Amino acid sequence: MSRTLRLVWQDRRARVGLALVVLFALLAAFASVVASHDPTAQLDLVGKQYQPPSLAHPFGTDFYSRDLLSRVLHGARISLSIAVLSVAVSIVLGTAVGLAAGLAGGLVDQVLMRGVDGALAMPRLFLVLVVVALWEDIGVVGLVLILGLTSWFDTSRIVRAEVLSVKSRQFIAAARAVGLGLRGIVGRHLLPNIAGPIIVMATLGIGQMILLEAGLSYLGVGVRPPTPSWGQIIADGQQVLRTAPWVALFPGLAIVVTVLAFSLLGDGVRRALDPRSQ
Amino acid sequence: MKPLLEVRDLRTTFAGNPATRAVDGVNFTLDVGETLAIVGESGCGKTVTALSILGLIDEPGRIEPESVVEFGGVNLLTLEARELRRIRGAEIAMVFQEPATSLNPVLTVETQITETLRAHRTISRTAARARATDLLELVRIPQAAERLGAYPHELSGGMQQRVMIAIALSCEPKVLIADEPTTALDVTVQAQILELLAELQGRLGMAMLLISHDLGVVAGLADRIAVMYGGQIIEQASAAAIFERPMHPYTEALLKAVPRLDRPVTRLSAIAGSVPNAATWPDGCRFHPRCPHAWDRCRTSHPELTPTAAGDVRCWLTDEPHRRVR
Amino acid sequence: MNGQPLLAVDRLSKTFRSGGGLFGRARTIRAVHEVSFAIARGESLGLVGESGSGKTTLGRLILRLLTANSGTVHFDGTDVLTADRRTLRALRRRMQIVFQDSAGSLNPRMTIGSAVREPMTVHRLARRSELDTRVRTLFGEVGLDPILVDRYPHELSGGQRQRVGIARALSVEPKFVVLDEPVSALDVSVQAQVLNLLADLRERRSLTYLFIAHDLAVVRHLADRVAVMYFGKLVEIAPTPRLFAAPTHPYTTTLLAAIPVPDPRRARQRSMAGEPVGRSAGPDPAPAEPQPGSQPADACPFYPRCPHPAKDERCRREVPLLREIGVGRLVACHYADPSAPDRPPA
Amino acid sequence: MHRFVAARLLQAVAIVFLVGTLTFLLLQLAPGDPLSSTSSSLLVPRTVVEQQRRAFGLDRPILEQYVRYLGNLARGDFGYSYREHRPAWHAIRDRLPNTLLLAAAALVVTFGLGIGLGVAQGLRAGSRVDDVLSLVSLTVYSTPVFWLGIVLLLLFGETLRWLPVSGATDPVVYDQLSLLAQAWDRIRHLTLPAVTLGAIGAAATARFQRAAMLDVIRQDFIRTARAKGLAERTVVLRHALRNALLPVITLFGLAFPLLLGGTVLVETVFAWPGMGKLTVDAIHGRDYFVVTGAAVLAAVMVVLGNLLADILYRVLDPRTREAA
Amino acid sequence: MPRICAALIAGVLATACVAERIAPCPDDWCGTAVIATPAEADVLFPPSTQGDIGRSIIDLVFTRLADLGPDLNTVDPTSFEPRLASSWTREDSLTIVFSLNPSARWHDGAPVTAEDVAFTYEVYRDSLVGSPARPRVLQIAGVDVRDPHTVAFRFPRAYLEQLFDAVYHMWILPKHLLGAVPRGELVSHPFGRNPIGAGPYRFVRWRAGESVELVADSAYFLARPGLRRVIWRSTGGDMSAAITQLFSGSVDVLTYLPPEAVQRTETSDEIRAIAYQPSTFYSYLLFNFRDPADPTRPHPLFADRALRRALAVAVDRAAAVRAVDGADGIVADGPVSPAMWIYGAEYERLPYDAARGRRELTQLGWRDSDGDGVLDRYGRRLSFSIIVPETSAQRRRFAQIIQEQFKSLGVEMRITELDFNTFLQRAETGRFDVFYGSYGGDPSPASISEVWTRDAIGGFNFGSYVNPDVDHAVRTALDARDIETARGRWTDAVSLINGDAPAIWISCTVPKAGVHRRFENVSIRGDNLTATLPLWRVPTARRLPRDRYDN
Repeated sequence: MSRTLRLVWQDRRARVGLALVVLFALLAAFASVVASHDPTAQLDLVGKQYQPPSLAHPFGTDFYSRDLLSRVLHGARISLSIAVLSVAVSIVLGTAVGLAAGLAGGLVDQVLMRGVDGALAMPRLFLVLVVVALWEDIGVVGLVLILGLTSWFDTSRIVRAEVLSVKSRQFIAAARAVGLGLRGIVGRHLLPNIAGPIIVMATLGIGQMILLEAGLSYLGVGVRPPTPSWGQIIADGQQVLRTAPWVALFPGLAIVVTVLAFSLLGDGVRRALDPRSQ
Repeated sequence: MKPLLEVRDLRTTFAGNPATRAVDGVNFTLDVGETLAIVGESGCGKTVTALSILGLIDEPGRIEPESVVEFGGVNLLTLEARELRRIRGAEIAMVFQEPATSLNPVLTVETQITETLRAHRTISRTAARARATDLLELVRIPQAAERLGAYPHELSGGMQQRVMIAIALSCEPKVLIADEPTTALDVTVQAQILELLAELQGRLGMAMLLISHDLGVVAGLADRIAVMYGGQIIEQASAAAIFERPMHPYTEALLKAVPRLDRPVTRLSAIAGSVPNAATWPDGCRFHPRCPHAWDRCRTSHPELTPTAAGDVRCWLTDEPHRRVR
Repeated sequence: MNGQPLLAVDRLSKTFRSGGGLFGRARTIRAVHEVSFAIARGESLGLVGESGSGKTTLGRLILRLLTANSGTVHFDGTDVLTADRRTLRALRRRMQIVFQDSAGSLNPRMTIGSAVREPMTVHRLARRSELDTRVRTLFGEVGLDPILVDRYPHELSGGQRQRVGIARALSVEPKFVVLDEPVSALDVSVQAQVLNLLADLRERRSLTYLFIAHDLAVVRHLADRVAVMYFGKLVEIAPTPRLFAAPTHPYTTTLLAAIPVPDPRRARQRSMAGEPVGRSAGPDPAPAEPQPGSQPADACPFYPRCPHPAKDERCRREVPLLREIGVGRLVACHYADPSAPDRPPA
Repeated sequence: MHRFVAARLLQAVAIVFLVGTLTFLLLQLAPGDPLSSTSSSLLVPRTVVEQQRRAFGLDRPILEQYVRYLGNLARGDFGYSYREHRPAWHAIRDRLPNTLLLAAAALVVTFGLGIGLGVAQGLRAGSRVDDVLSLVSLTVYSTPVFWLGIVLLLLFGETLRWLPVSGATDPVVYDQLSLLAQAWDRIRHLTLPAVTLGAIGAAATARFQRAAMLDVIRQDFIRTARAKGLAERTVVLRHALRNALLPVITLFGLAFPLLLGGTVLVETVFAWPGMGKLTVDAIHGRDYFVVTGAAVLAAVMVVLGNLLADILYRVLDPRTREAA
Repeated sequence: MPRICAALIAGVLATACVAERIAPCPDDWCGTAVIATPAEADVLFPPSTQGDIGRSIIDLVFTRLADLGPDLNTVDPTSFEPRLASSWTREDSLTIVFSLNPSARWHDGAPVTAEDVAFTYEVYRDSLVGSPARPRVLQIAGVDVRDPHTVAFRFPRAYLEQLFDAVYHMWILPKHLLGAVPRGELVSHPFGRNPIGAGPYRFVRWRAGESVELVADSAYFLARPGLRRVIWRSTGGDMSAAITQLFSGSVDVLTYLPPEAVQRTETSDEIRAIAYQPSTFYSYLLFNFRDPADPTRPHPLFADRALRRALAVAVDRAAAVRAVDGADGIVADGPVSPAMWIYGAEYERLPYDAARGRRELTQLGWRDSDGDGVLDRYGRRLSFSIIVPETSAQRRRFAQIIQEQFKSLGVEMRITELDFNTFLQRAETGRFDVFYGSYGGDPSPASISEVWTRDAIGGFNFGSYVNPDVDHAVRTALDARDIETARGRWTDAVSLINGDAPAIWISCTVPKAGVHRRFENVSIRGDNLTATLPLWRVPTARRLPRDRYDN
């Protein structure tokens, strides 16, 4: 693993991605310290509506005269947590199902994978939309669960493929030959060898999840206000794109840069794990 | 008479950290109708040598500018891409190690044979097809006409290699480079392919550069043998001389290490240590860490390929034969 | 040595299914078909065959790394194929395997030290404090520098990796080791080292080997008896010197004749003499997968390639069974000559 | 091949059935029903609603409703649209061609642009051009699709006024135009949504194609082709591209769900009268049968897309054809 | 390749030329209005049509017996304008007789008769049709056909708004086309997507999800409409996209302009903002009197009248309205909209006095004893949630502003934005603390009885507010026979309601539509965008190409 990390670090683009990811994570973690204002405070409803970017408000203010920089910073916290947590849910589920299908094989495999095919035949946004739009007031935890529960299908497929490929390698046969049990084989031999692709999927998945959450917010069914998520700030700014473009611009840029950072990092990890794809 | 093909001071390096000198100053000649075998273990540079002749080295590899591959009085390495392409496949053809991967999986046998013909000859589609059939028959593929429509995966390994040979022979090249042509095949098939190569070479009068790790494979085919080690030729002589009186300790040890049916079962004499890595050739003689005869001079100073009566050898023992340990 | 063989294999068969899903049609491939043989204690049996002959599958079946379709395997009197988990675990202490692909048979994410240590931990063969010493001892025994314990497989050469594989197999102190093409991926100079090592170990530890290889010349150095496999079946078994001196099955003959000799004079001589180098006009050996329907099920599998002068209609209609034609010699050919003289090796 | 297609079709039917059931159940389990509020105001008295609920059988147990729905579906009856007061199939039928048109155009952009860029990059891997294109495609890939749509809309629709930004046709003039002019009007309306929707896919495809190209270019048979003395063009087009397209065909199958998900957002941004927007509206309006119908159709499209990809793969890759 | 390019360019030029070839409009009768709407009409069958968009279309395709005047007065008979009925007389206190205009024709050429009116009444009152207007239509005892052009409406009791109820709720339907259709199938009959009416505009086509097109009926029996064509164009729910289209000139009318866009019209040469006059809407924060967890028990907070009043006076509604609705914003002062004829009467109102609210809260025992910024009493925090429909940008904005205002008071109001259906369902089942409602469309004060009385529980009285005095006042107001008595009773009722503070009334700001400046004679009536649209016209000099298209 340390070799992989070193290779990731040697990759210029991955390094940029990693640096940005760390930066955003830090900003999110210390949002309340970095941000000059309470993200929900309406500073002056009459006098400070839609202030363009200035020294006092580098990202400007919104309809409610709230400081957008503070909102974007706190939004990072919400958006990143939702993305990271829901990806965690989906990775755990996808890995579990993929392992089960790949290891069990036969009927179990067939049934699980046809089920996954079915779920994949449904556009993910559509699936999430049905659930999120219809259930009232699901809250952030609910959103995380729903996003996670509807996005593990790809993961399970890839994990299954990886399991099948690793399973057929000789060191697994060697481990069986020395009398290692199933748990030992999975824990010591299988998982460490499929960890790479899973990490890549997780990294890239976080970016995609941020995009998905933004899309949901755009359709009006993501995180509910006044909690500031990036998608939700954009949806707010959507109304005034022409007159106050900065409201939607900065969270939009934040999304692009963050997702880009995760993609760069994910690609870097992928390259590090598979030197052929240089 | 000038040799048909002459390789002088060939050096091919691969960029990287650290950079590797896969081929490091190789010289040899190939005469009309002659078979020269290059023998060596993995990583000795024999395949890179073969590829360098036709400039088939991909990034990050690079053939050093002072290298010369002279064919028909022209240095191939300085030719323009278009001119070089006229040589490739037509004057000098190649057969590779893995027929399964060296044939394009999505094209039929016919396409893969005729495209070579059509690239070098002005020939109609039907004539090319007829010629392709002839070629398949030449390499002894049964029901040749029917096999034209087959895809590589529908053929066995031996058949695939025959198709490769047919492709290589399609323009009646003057030189055939066969890079480990039988390594991926079973022994019985290997025997057939070797016999086929020998027969075709005789019939078509072409020169052959045969590359192999297996001394047994080249024994029956080669007129001369060059043994490579560490990116260099360390011994070069007629086939008979190499097998009967190997001069270089490596050649000698290699011959002893091969299990043979024609000798009584004895303990094999192994060469200590392992094959060196192109990124870190040892100083001095590249064989010295594994050589039973090595002394100080071998560790510090690099021997040159020196002509002797029986052949060329790259070893300090030619200077100080008394150092040979008995 | 008591009279009972250490390993007895009886009518072992394995069929692979490929393709087909919930709705698709599966194809079956007979990899191993009714194979029977036995290995005595301390004996080394060579198993030779070309790619696709089923020799590797056979090795895995014996260790129950694959599940057999039918037949039995008895190891030291214990039925391997029906053993429960505990018994199987105990068996795996006594039967081990060394693989061909030394790179693939080592977990790339594990140091070679832990790879050798793992079997001992699994079988609780040593106390934690003793483990390191034992790993070092094993390293020494197989000729590895103990400095290498913390290296990863990709940092080693092929020969070193194969030594790790051997050390791992030996770590549980087995009686019987399946050597599945242990040297075919190695360079000639290194191949000799490993072959010598295997011979030394066999002597030192009184091991029993099943030595699987495609190269007859290599087998000759390590096997007391040789079994030849073709198309999932055994076609000939004979003591090593006799097999090489006087092969009886036409396939064995072909195989022997095809081995290149590193001697220019002899090589030329042989092909001039018109020995059966395999008819170059003849078809290649059958591909790894039998083509369904390409061959009648009741024919001799070698029939299409057989150079035997006596081959006739019978070979096409009747599968020859393995029959004894001399002391310790069995052959599956209708026309093998039982009276062939047992010449001493040349 | 026939057997293969038949087996896959059977599988497809099972998948579609699964999707239909899942959607039906999700909708049934969600709070509210189509009649609890078919309006945007509070004008319908509850007694009236209760009566209609009975009339539509919405007061029956879920299982009964489900069985009835399946029965209807088997007869090609998609149920009733409570919002449009007509058969749900009619509501879908009116939008389906628009979505198919948009999806097809987006597919052209996705694969045309994506493959072109990917091949170009793959051949110049590591060059400056490759680096820049990689970064651009990665950035596009990281952009929310609706955001990209808005940016394009503001730029080409409002600032430059080159292209219309809403709808599939110009309702003012469309019916007065000649056939050719109608086609032109449609193309103009199609451009922005298709480019928006296709750009993301093109970015993904380019990345994939680049990797596939790099993979193929390293293969032994490319070296063989060069050793034969073939022109570089032949090597790239006949030998490299034909093989490098194979993995991308798999992407073709995977592109459908992504594309249909994207249509939901893109159709909203550009008011494209297609299934995506219909679905969003139907979800909000609890128009159950339209949602379920749309899900079933989406699934049909996805499985057909996959099937098409598989067949294409089999046609282009002789190795996957069944041994004769 | 170049050849293909050339062909392509030629094709493009050719088509461009075709696209610009415009047929002259006959009789110099020109004008096309393209109306941008966020959503689509549901169905164009008047008894079932519910959304504003559908209603704006059917109001042009169909027509009523008579219509309200521009002030939307529902009680003054002189302010009503004739439509299908050319005149009407009050036979007695329970009967009104209408004479139909003999030249009125359906768009298929058939004459409009008294039979159609009677048929329409039967359809509207039929429970199988389930028209939202049914409760109002049930106020009518019966409709009698006197002769082909005379029809009499009978009422069970005498009251002021008989004429209003007789004409306003029903658009007359063609019996000769629909008479044979079973009632239960009327709603889903294809007529609903291909309507034939007797209004000023004929239905041309409906492109699903995209547009609805109407063309002026040149044979319309009243004054010829000013515009040749009206097209509704669905722009999707994305307001900024719609605004973009309005200002870029691809549409002429946008049904609602947010204040930011209103501001922009001031500098625009092409677009102006036109107000819906008078406004028929008001919005309010409704308190639940029942515990959402157990509806048999009173609400732990809002059952307390003093607390409700304290909260009501503490909200700076003026500031909120200014922020959300702009400088033209109007603060609602009770359960009345400006369109109601009782609006602005002398009813009591609660003033804004944050200090007083704060003081009263303290007097009630609410203090921040744990220092968390939220007041508490007996261990219960003054904290509650409000449900808001996510579809309403305006209500979402108000909610967030009021949330901040409450916060500074030590009151925690959590906002729960809900999908509209869920929102409504929560309201109907009483599962909320505070409900952000909006009421409107009906210009009659009779609507008060539908929300604020005991009888309205189970209807729109979601908060279960009951005051017998209010019920009594409303009843007497509905039964009043003269305007002054009615005004007095309604004023009493509103004062009582305001005093109880069952809700905090927020805004009844006049909404504005964006309209292209080339249209003349433009006005928009508060209850319907298109009520006055037949009067709009485009002066010759300002015609755009699209105005000249013939149909």
